[in-house]
Amino acid sequence: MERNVTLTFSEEQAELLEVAQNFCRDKSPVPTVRKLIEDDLGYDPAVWEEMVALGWLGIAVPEEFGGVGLSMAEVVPVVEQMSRRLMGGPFVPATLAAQALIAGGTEKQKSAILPEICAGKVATLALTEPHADWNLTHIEAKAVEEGGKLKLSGTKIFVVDAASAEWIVASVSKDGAPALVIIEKSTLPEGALRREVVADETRRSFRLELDGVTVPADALLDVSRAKETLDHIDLAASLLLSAEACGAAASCVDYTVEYLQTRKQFGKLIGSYQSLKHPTVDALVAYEMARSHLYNAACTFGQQGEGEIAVRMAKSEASDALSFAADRAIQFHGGFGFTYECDAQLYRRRSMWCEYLHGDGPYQRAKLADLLF
Amino acid sequence: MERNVTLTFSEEQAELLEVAQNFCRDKSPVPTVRKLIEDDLGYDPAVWEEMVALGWLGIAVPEEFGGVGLSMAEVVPVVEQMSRRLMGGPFVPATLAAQALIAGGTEKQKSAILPEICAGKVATLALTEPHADWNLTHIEAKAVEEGGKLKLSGTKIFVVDAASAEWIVASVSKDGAPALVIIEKSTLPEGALRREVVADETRRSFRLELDGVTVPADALLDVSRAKETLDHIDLAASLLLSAEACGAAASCVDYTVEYLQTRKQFGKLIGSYQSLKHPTVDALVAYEMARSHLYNAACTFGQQGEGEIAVRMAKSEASDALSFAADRAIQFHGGFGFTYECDAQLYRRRSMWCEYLHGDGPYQRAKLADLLF
Amino acid sequence: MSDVSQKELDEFRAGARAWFAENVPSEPDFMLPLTFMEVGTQEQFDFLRDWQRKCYEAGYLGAAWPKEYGGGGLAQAFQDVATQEMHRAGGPIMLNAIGINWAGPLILDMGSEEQRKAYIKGILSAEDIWCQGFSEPDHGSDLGNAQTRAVRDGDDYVINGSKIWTTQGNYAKYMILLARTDPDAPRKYDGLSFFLAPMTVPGVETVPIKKLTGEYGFTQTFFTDARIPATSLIGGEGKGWAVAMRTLEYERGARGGQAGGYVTVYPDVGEVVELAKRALRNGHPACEDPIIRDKLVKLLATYRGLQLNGKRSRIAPLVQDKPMSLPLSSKLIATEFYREINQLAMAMQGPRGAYYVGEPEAYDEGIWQRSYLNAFSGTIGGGTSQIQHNIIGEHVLGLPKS
Amino acid sequence: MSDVSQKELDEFRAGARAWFAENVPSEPDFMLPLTFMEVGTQEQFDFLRDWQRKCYEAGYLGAAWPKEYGGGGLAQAFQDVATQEMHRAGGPIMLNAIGINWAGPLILDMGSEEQRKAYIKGILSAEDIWCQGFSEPDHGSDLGNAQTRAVRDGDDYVINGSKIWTTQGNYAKYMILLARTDPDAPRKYDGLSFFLAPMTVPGVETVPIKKLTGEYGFTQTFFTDARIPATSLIGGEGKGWAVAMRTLEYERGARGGQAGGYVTVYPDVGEVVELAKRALRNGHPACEDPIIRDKLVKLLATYRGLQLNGKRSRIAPLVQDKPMSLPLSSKLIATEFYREINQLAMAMQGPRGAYYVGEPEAYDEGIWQRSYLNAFSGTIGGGTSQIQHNIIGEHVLGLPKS
Repeated sequence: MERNVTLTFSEEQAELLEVAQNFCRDKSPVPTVRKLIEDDLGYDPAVWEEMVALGWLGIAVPEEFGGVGLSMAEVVPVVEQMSRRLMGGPFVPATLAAQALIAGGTEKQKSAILPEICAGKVATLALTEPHADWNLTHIEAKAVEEGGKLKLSGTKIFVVDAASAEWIVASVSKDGAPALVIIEKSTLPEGALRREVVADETRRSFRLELDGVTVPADALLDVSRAKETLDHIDLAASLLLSAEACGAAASCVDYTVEYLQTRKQFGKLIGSYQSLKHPTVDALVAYEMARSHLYNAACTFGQQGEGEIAVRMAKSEASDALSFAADRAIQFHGGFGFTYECDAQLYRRRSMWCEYLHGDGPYQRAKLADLLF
Repeated sequence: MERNVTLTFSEEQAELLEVAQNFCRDKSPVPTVRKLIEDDLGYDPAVWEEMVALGWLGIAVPEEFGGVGLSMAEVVPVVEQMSRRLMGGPFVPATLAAQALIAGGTEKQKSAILPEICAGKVATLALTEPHADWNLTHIEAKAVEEGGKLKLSGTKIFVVDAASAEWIVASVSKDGAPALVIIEKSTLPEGALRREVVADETRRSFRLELDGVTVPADALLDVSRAKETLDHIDLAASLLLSAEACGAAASCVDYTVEYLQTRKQFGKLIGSYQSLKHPTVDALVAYEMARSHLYNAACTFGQQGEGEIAVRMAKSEASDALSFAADRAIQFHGGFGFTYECDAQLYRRRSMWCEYLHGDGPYQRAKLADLLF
Repeated sequence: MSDVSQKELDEFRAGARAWFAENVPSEPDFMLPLTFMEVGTQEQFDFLRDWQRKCYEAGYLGAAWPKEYGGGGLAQAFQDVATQEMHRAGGPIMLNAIGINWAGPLILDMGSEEQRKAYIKGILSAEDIWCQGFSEPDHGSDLGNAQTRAVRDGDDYVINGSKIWTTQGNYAKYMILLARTDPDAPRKYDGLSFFLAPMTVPGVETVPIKKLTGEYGFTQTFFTDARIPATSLIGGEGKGWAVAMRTLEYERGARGGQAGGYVTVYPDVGEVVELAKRALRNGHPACEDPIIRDKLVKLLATYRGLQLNGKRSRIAPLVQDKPMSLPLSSKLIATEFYREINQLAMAMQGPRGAYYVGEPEAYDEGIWQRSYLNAFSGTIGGGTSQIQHNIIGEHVLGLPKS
Repeated sequence: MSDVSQKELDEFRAGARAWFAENVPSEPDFMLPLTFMEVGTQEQFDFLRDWQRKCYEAGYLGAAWPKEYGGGGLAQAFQDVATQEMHRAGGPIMLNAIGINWAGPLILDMGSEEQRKAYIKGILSAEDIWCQGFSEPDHGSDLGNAQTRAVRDGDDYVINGSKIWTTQGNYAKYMILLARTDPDAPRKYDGLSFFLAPMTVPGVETVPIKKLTGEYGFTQTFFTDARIPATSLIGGEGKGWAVAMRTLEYERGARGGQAGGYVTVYPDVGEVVELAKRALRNGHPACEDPIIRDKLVKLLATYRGLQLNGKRSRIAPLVQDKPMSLPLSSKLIATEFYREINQLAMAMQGPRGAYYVGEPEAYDEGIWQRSYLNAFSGTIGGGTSQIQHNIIGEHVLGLPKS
């Protein structure tokens, strides 16, 4: 194994980390998070506008398309800090949809849509299907040419924030090969979208029925790059899920520690009991290690070979760390942990999302074994 | 899953358990164990004679061949109690060799050898090969007929107590199919046996080179039953390894608890620290569960289907339980645990034997998955 | 009544089997609770109360309790048979759990003749729902430190304070209540008394608690100068701790005396195996994944080990070294097992593991996700797993107190 | 000396690389110790002492220590380069570990001019072997409770008591010794003093301790009215605890100042991967087994995570929340990792996992089995993993003391 792993941290990352940390703390205190859980949209449009104004939507979009011209590495601290405050909003799907266009869109598509995304219009992705294969090139949805148009069919699940979106970039099988198409949401027939019930109540996830949906021929992304675009999105999504897992794990540990420092049982602060203290330390250690993997993945993202290894390790370590921390958080809060009022459940529900989407620990490790030996 | 698992315990098992418990405690205190580690033979012949006199060698041998006519179920408590005191001696290999003959020997072989085993002559098995496959029907050693005799070739490892043995029952491939042959040890060429260095220093294990070894044609066990005989031995050996693991785990936990009850650090008995107390409880719980599996496997041994499931579960649970208990025993004895003088290492070394011979936990669980779903 | 003939039992079994086959209700169009702690809606409550009354009236609950108070007056073996047949037929749970497993046995054991006459029948018929008031918001694990006050005033005690985790508190007519009658007792345990307290008097308020699953099922109970009759005291003033400990033993089944039936349905482990065959993980049935296989077999071995522990605990020579080891560890093993098997069931589902109850496309309506979260009631309630470790370490291994 | 030019460094590196390529000794016909704690035979000792002297004389050990006491007088960057090249060439370990990592930095930091002149050169050349006398048989983890007595008598201190886990005690000329000068001090820590104690005076006896591996490497040291000169005191009487804590920080690398080189060779994780490809498990290479693959990748991620933690700990904005988290957890992670990876390496070997050092057919001469057992020196020594958990919980998370 190489001893020379790299972990660099750019000035831009540092700046964004600091800004995001303060912004998310201020805009997304837990009462707001809980209020937005009850909200249909799931986020505050005014806050979204502020994020847009901060330029966050264009961080990894080239300047020629209205972006800041940085990379996914600079998106990571923002997503991490958002998740640390369980902040809602379509930042992740919009960023990933932009990545799909950058990696695989035609010049015309990029010029038309990327500036709009940078300006706050929402786009999202439709990749996962009910067969639940984490391999995104296993696509059963179809696109068939018919009269100069593409007739779509099939079903997509976990289409995030589709209600807020103007565009949905969906993967389809066309002539037996993977392809991606841009669907204008306004063209969807009534009832094509149905909100899904997911454990992480801060999310807005939708099921999309493609039967009956037709898109113009130029809605197709560059077919010759479809496979590599899907690979790119898979890794980009995994990177951001790792960032979310790390952010949530950080506050989950802090939240637990605060309880252990103040709650007494049998006349002693419960944090003095090693049966609570030591597993909490284990959660901290796992989180810290996951965070180091995360920033390794951030700074090597896109590098051939090494980039994929780093992302998969980060995803495996971060989602496992969050699930462990949140499971123990419920347990260590005792009776209070069993209530909806206790935030431990918020973290545990978030962990189900971060863990099960785009491949859990065992899946990533099997992939890594193929890459490493 | 069936709710109706069976756990019955015969009067004979109860009697043997009690007798063996007292006998092994008296005959095998730790100083004796440590003295015998330095001894070539590895056991005390006088104690062996007493075991023979108690009839233990014939427990599972039919009365017609000089045995007691009970079953492997009654062998289990004896082996468990021997291992609880880390008692040496060729009881297990002799018992298993007898089982091989009972399951697959000709009438002549059974009449000739079984009464001798019951009377204290030692026999052993040669099954494992350097390719290290736990599947005993993967045999690369060969037997070729030549002039009315069988010419053997190949190598066997982990031939236990071969130095004390009169007979070695070896698996060979004959005409492309598994077969078993009885080798009179006195006919082995000089240097065919070499003592192996194994982690468990209470054992005497040997490597056997078969090249140049010839046996008469009637040394062959019933070839038509060779495959089922090997299966039977594999399960019988796994059952007794489970018994050994349980016995050792019981005293390993007790040994650790005694230290935790008497050693002080920072002014407190260390057993009051939950970081030591709770994992020791986990070791106890795992051992107790393994012991329940052990006696389930004992009472269902030989039953089609259910017997194999029970043995494999017992092997998996018991060897994992011992390895965990002994690993933690070293750790929890602190600096003393790092010395040869501390008994924790004796248990950990034993666990390496119990775990790695005849299939470790993951191997058994993979087999069980095939059996269960 | 100890010598029951096999023939009588067999006849009783045949009758029970026929009755349950006929009477177990078909599944309603709402989800039925798997445990008595999960009763969250009025329709669930009504359904289960009807079912318990029906079982009681048919003679299959309380069959071994004394006839003079409303029981069936039969030998325990008959009730055991009835419970087995109830299981076999897959009947819903008994609703009035605290009544049939805790309060009822206690009243039969230590109550006055008046108390037995007043309470037993209503417990069995589910006419009178009982709840339990041991834990307090600030002393979840530390029952001995309960601070709810009970002050004697004439023929009453006046209660002030708050109890938490009151299962079915909003439905209950009575509470078994642990309260402090003497705050100055030198040993904190000696200041406690035990009451069969009416919940219907003024000054008792219950507030539902939303569980981490998003559902209801518990309440917090507030007492504000609530007056309960002094006759509701059981075991004598200052003896509350001993009575509470005795009550906990009924729960653990260590003292027997429960009315029968069951108040929790553990999903058959076979259902998890069946899910593994059905759930798509990474595009293939989860049961083909070697990591899932390994973990599933490990958990099946635990499940089987629990059952085997139960059988071994009755074989004296096999438990002579540490007789309390098996009984004291079963709660720890069973509750942690239940949490882990549900966690594994979620992992089998690939991305669909992120779904939740209410999502039509979730496997089994999201029951695994909900069961996982509900499983913490086992690893936290009735002594957390951490406390169970202490109990085993101290009582079985003789390790010093933490 | 802070502005070293890259050119100078590059030239130095080229020279070092050439020297190590030429001088790293070929493997002897006996097993070389992987850590300074495992030196068990005279031939191992002689071999390693020669090697350390050679490195020192070539200028690749102590390169950054002051010239006037025997060091090389260069900037730290040069020593770092030398150490990297030593690693790269796969050179054996430095023998005089306590000297170069603990005693030497301490003497340079707090010692008198006489002490520096007397000791530093012999430390670097391995002429004078140093050992450490902190732990005592009854107080393994509880250093502050050390009971070995030091009583002032004229120009001497008279030492009585016993120290344990003295690495290379049988070879050592000096010991850094923590002893109690004032048994009546109100705080136990204030009664301790720290000495640079000669081992060659009458009344000092060392008895080898056999390790769980069956090999030697530690001694127990007995002091019976051993007289050591009062000038060997360092840091002042009653200040021993502070000096000891300072010394521990040198070990953790938190204060820097070590002479360079390395005293432990962690087997390259690549070797475990290579074993996985070679070791037959169930008749097939272990790396084909899905369970082994999963565990191996998990451990590789830990290994890589440790290295990444090291890099991240130098990036201020990424450690601002809990600055001590990474430095304080590395010992825990590294030592537990090392135990686990060796355990996994054994499991890869199928039945041959039961072999041991000395068996010619064991994989890699049984080194994995031995390394697993030796790994407990890491999880036990220098603060057990349990104590490390306390340290992190209390110092990083601010949890109350246990």
